[in-house]
Amino acid sequence: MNIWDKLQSIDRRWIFLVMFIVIIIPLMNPKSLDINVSEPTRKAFERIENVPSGSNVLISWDFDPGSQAELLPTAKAMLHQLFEKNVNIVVITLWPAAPTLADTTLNEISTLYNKQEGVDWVNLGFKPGLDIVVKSMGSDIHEIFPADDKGKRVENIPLMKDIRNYDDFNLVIDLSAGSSVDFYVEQAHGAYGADLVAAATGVMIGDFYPYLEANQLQGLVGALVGAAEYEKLMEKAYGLEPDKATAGMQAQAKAHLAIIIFIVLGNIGFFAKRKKTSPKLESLNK
Amino acid sequence: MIFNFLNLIFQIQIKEGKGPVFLVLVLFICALVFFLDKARKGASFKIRKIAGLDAVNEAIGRATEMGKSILYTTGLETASHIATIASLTILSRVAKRAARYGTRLQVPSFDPIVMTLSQEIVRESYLEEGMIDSFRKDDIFYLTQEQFAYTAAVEGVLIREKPATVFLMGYFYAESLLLAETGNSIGAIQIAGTDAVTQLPFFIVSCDYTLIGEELYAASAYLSEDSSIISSLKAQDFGKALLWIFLFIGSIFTFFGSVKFLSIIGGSS
Amino acid sequence: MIFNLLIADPLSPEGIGVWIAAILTIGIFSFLYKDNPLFKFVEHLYVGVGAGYIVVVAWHNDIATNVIQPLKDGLLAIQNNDPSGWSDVINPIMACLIGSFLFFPVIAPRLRWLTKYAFAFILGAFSGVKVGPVISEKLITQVSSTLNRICATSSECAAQSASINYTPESSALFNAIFILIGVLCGLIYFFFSLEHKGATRIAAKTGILILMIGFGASFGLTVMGRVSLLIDRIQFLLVDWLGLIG
Amino acid sequence: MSNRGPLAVAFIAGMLMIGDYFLDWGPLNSYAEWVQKYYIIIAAFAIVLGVASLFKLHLGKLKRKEDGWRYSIVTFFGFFAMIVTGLFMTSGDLTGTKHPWNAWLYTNVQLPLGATMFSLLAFFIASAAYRAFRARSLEATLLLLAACLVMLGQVPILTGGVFESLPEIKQWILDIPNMASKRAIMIGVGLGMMSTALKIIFGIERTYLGGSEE
Repeated sequence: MNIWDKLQSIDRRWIFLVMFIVIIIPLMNPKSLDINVSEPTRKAFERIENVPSGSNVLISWDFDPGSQAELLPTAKAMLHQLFEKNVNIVVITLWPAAPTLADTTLNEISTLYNKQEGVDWVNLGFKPGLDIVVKSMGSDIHEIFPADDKGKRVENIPLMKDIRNYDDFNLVIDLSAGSSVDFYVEQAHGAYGADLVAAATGVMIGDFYPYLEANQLQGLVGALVGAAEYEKLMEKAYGLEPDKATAGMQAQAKAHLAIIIFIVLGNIGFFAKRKKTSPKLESLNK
Repeated sequence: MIFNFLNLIFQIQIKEGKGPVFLVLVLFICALVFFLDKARKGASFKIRKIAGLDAVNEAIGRATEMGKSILYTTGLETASHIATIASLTILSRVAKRAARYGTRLQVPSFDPIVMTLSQEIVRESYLEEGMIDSFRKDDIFYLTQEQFAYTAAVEGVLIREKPATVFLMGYFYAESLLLAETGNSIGAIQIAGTDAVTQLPFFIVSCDYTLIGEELYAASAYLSEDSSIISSLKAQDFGKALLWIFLFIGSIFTFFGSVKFLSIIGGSS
Repeated sequence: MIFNLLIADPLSPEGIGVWIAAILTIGIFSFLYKDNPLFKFVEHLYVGVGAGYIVVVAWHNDIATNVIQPLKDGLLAIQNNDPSGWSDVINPIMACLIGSFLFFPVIAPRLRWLTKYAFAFILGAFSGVKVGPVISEKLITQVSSTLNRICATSSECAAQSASINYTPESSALFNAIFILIGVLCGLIYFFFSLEHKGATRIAAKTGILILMIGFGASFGLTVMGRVSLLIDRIQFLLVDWLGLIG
Repeated sequence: MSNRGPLAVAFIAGMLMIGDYFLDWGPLNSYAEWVQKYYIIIAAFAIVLGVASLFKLHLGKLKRKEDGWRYSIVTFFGFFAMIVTGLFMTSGDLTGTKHPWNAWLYTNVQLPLGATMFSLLAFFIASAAYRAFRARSLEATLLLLAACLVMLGQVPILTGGVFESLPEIKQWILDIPNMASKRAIMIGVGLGMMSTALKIIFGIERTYLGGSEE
């Protein structure tokens, strides 16, 4: 067996090992990433920068632990930014499995800034109905969310006293693992004129760029790349240390690169020694 | 007229916007009946070769020669999914051949109703081949409806029993690549078929033959070697031709500014 | 690299959970090397737990809420001379009856023919359910979206339709025609009556080439999501279990 | 044995559901709703059969002391742990999957097992790509090029100059050729599904009843 044959028949366990190593090293040793911040992410960051201190922001937390690898870093970075700027945060969710994740994260970050639940932020929890929920918040939030996630009546929550509908928010942020951005663009922006910033997963992001072009979205953070860019911006602006997205992005880049290198190696072997066709070929040729 | 009458007596109304769907359905049923009638009158239909299907016999033969088993999975959906139904009809054809050659057939099941159906179907196939004595009901077994627990268990069967031939037919989710790669690593001949568009690429790269989308549905007819069932493929081709022509002419007219074709199918509202 | 080792305490209530989850995680990963006793253990445990969980969910979400509760409510209503209670009683009993037909091959092989009725009902009904939506979503919507794109490149056509915006760019026209040709050639590939010869061969070949680009694209797009899942598991092992913070 | 009865049942059951799609008629619509709602009860019944099959398989292994029979004990252990905590224990108002012990089992056993199995895909996708993506033919070359371009467009591995347009190229491949290929497949699938469904309803395909070749 010469080298070309070997290149074509690397044992899959070596591939597994390489994958494991290229992913684990960046995770154990995250470096601040030298990436160019894309326009949609910069716009999102700047729009949130422009929220005046003391005003309110609505966050629609539409992802569960299944998509946290891609969306949680953005969510965290944005929470840091908003608390840093002394902005009040109202969180709702359209996903049944999201409230716990939202709660844990909010608690963790709000304590760093000495922010009080009910005064500086509130988690109103989950309501089924998707676009109907988004639409009804245009008339009266108190009606659709009569109590917060822990069952406390909204009338008794100081923060909620002056918040009734989209007019009371300087900005609406949708952190979405599905198509909820569509509802917010149609309803919150289209029907009620709210300003909108969104973050979405890699699979969905392509569907939302047209909204950005049409100015229906003021900013869009896409997938893990977007999250890493956002962490970069937060590092520059507030000295916040780059977190999981940056580490994850490095691991992603290395993993993609490793796969491409393996494909190239296999093809080098193949072209150096064109062997007779194997059964695999026929299945692709059929 | 008839509907006015129905409306008057029973207050039955036609739901709005279903016109185009109804038209397609009626045309298709007409084609189905027309070709079925031709088949009953003794016409035989020519169908082009489908690579993955010609390999079915060869793959079963290989398992027989090697004295190893065949593993067949009907996918990770319930009996209410049409792809599962198609897979069950293919299973019956495969089971007949396995019965004929005396090759062991294992069917790990995801859904209990599908398991019961598979047991009955395989049993009938063995009965028809006169091999009921070699039918082993316990080879068609339930694992669990938890997606990845099912996957782990099937991987276990693959790696320990080392079947010579693996059929992956039906609807699959993310586990498609886990199953197909493990099957590949044990050197089994793998024939896959699914209409899950997102999983097709993974079968294409890991399996020897892949039935793409409609080919899965054609497979049961093709393998039945029964002209009245094959006639349905002709009806499918008729439907395809109709849509093809509609799309072709429609796009020319639409390009030159007409919305007629779009409004026929309710796409311009 | 400075490590701040904070291994989860196996004796604390949360720690033991983390330890168990970590061992199970490693057990699954060990399959990558080869089949081994730990993987066998984990696989069998998973099947047991998974099967048990389905039973628990089926009991609480299906049987308790859709059979027992309505039966109770229905019987109570009937006792109070409320005839609407009957539907609450009859509906679940009917469903249970059909469900019990499935048992006959096991408990009474002579009544196996009854099972065939249950199968016929289930398959017939669910075939029927799918027909309308399949025609509308898989056939008509696909054709109309292809035409929509073409309509958008024609100012006249777009003007007559409220939902379509006119896109005069030449790239939009190119894309619309690309998709049209792709769909038309792809469909020719799927014709079963046509041998792939002559013009058909060229069209079918173009069709399969476009299918292949689509498959490659889906494959490439999926990599990121899968790697994210792995990152999540490795972070669990490094951070939650080993308490390793780089 | 005649299959006439079951075939009639399949026909009527199917036509009623088709009718429900097209017609607005109270009794029919509520019947259709009934079928879809109560199918889950039938399915729940079937789980008993499934579990019986699982038990039979593993009890058989235990009885015959087959290779690896000890692992069957593990399966039973897992099964009964879930059943006992999920069906027979209450803690205050909490039962079933909400019971803390059942929830603990779910979070610390089932969830990590599922997530890890799922994550194995990251490894398998790499080995499959390496093995299958060889430029053997035009089809295989396009498959491999499309995959690589999309991967490169996803993460910033190559930057600067021409490579800056990779994300755009990726998006074009996904939006245009990928869309065309999905549509062609979907139309074919639609016809295949419709044909299979109608074959069942009209009794042309009767394999599931046995004796398909009369």
